[in-house]
Amino acid sequence: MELVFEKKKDTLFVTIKGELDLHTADELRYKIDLHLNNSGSLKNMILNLRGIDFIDSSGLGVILGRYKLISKRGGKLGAVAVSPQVKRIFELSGMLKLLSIYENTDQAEDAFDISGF
Amino acid sequence: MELVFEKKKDTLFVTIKGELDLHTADELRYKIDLHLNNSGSLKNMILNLRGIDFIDSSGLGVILGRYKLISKRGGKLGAVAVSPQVKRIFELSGMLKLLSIYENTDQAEDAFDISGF
Amino acid sequence: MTKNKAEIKMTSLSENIGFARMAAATFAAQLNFTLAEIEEIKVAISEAVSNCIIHGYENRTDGTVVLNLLIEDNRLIMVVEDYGIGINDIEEAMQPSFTTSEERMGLGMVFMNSFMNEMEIESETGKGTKVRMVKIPEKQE
Amino acid sequence: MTKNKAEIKMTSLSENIGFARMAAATFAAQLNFTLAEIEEIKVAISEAVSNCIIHGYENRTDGTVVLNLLIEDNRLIMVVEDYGIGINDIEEAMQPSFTTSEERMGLGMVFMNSFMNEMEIESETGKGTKVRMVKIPEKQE
Ligand SMILES: Nc1ncnc2c1ncn2[C@@H]1O[C@H](COP(=O)(O)OP(=O)(O)O)[C@@H](O)[C@H]1O
Ligand SMILES: Nc1ncnc2c1ncn2[C@@H]1O[C@H](COP(=O)(O)OP(=O)(O)O)[C@@H](O)[C@H]1O
Repeated sequence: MELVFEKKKDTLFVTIKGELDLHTADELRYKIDLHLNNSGSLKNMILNLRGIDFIDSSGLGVILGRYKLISKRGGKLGAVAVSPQVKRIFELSGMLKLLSIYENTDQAEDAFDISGF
Repeated sequence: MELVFEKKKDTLFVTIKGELDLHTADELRYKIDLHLNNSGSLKNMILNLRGIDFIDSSGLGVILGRYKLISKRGGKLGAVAVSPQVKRIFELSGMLKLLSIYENTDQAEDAFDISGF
Repeated sequence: MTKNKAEIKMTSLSENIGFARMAAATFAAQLNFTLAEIEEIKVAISEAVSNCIIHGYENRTDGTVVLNLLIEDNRLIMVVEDYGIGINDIEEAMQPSFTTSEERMGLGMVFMNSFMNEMEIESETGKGTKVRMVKIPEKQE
Repeated sequence: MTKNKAEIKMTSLSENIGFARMAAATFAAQLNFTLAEIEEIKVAISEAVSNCIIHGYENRTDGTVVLNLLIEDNRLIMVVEDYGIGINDIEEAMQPSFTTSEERMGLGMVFMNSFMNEMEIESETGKGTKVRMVKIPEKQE
């Protein structure tokens, strides 16, 4: 799994590449939380999932957990480039109601009001 | 494994895609021989190996066998788009001395004197 | 392809979840599954093997997870087994969102059930757990 | 990754050669192998499993091929075993271009030997054959 983090205004961008399962879940949880904890001003999170080859309930658990942290800060969660596979997993789990899905980063930035940063 | 055959003058072009091992060897042997047997005028053969994901000694055996058939007709064998992996297998087996390797189809056609057909 | 069988015994390490997934997907590719169906198989195997490791062996890394793959009559049969703590109440465990781990969501069994044509569990407390799943290609050859 | 183990028992069908290759490559990927080294591992496994099927079981499809994969001390140890006809004279069988099949080239053992750091064969006539191979990543972590 490869992770790239980027901050724009009050939003944390996380680009995830690789397979998201029990084996990689801890690392993802730890690294996102590190960013959230280090910066109390971060409210929202946008996940770029273009590079996700696989996700199961362990990976989903990490995303749901982060959603809860962000909700507590009054923020919202977005996801970009969600494949049909991942979307189905989101659907079955009810995650689809908790996050907004965008075609591309530009659309997400518009929706999160951080374009141009 | 996917095979595409094409005749140009006295040369049979074979484009091979996929994995070439014991499981696919019989099919490759059978289908090449069908073309060679159906057309006595075919003398040379050029293998396009760009799509080869894997080859082992069973796959190599088929190529060597076809080389022998073609040599009997006074023809020669060429190979296009040989990856470093495949080249190493050719080298270790001595096949490299039996065939000529070309960067691309154009070069092979020039060498086999069939350009423009 | 009439009949084929592979049995994989592996250490209860999380590294092997991806290995099990790839093995199941490669074996399954002998049948006429679509890419989407192969993805479903990968999720089901991932959930089953993860459960053996997290729940069955409570994250101990000295256990053995057994994955049996069988192709018969154009069906893929997958059996995932551990010799761990077992499940007390299988019906309860199968309930969506039931979990005994605080950080988990209780979705593993839901995914296995949704993605497979058949799924059944056998378990004995203190002996271990066996999940049997069947997947049939939707497009018949 | 200190220690990990997987044992795969499969039917002696040529479909399973690709399966064994993929399984070995996926398991090996836990070590720091280069892509070229992974390709070498695939060739070695392909040759060993093919030999079990063609020679050990003389193409019978009711045999079992066992592939043992072990990671220990940053080394990959692979053992491929059949319970087929066995080899009378191992030294002879190891000779480049020695083969007992007319259409074959006797290169399988050459490739295994060239691509692995260690390779050894045990065999008993009528009992079966066991090939043990070791591959060490060239770039140490
Ligand atoms: N192999 C197993 N061994 C022991 N208990 C298990 C096993 N698989 C599942 N369980 C039990 O069933 C519960 C539900 O499993 P599951 O639906 O996969 O959700 P989760 O893994 O998120 O808890 C688990 O929390 C656990 O108590
Ligand atoms: N698993 C095996 N069981 C029985 N005989 C074997 C086995 N592996 C190899 N041999 C013998 O060793 C010979 C050389 O093997 P190899 O170098 O792989 O070449 P090839 O497979 O082309 O014959 C084979 O022809 C066969 O006689």
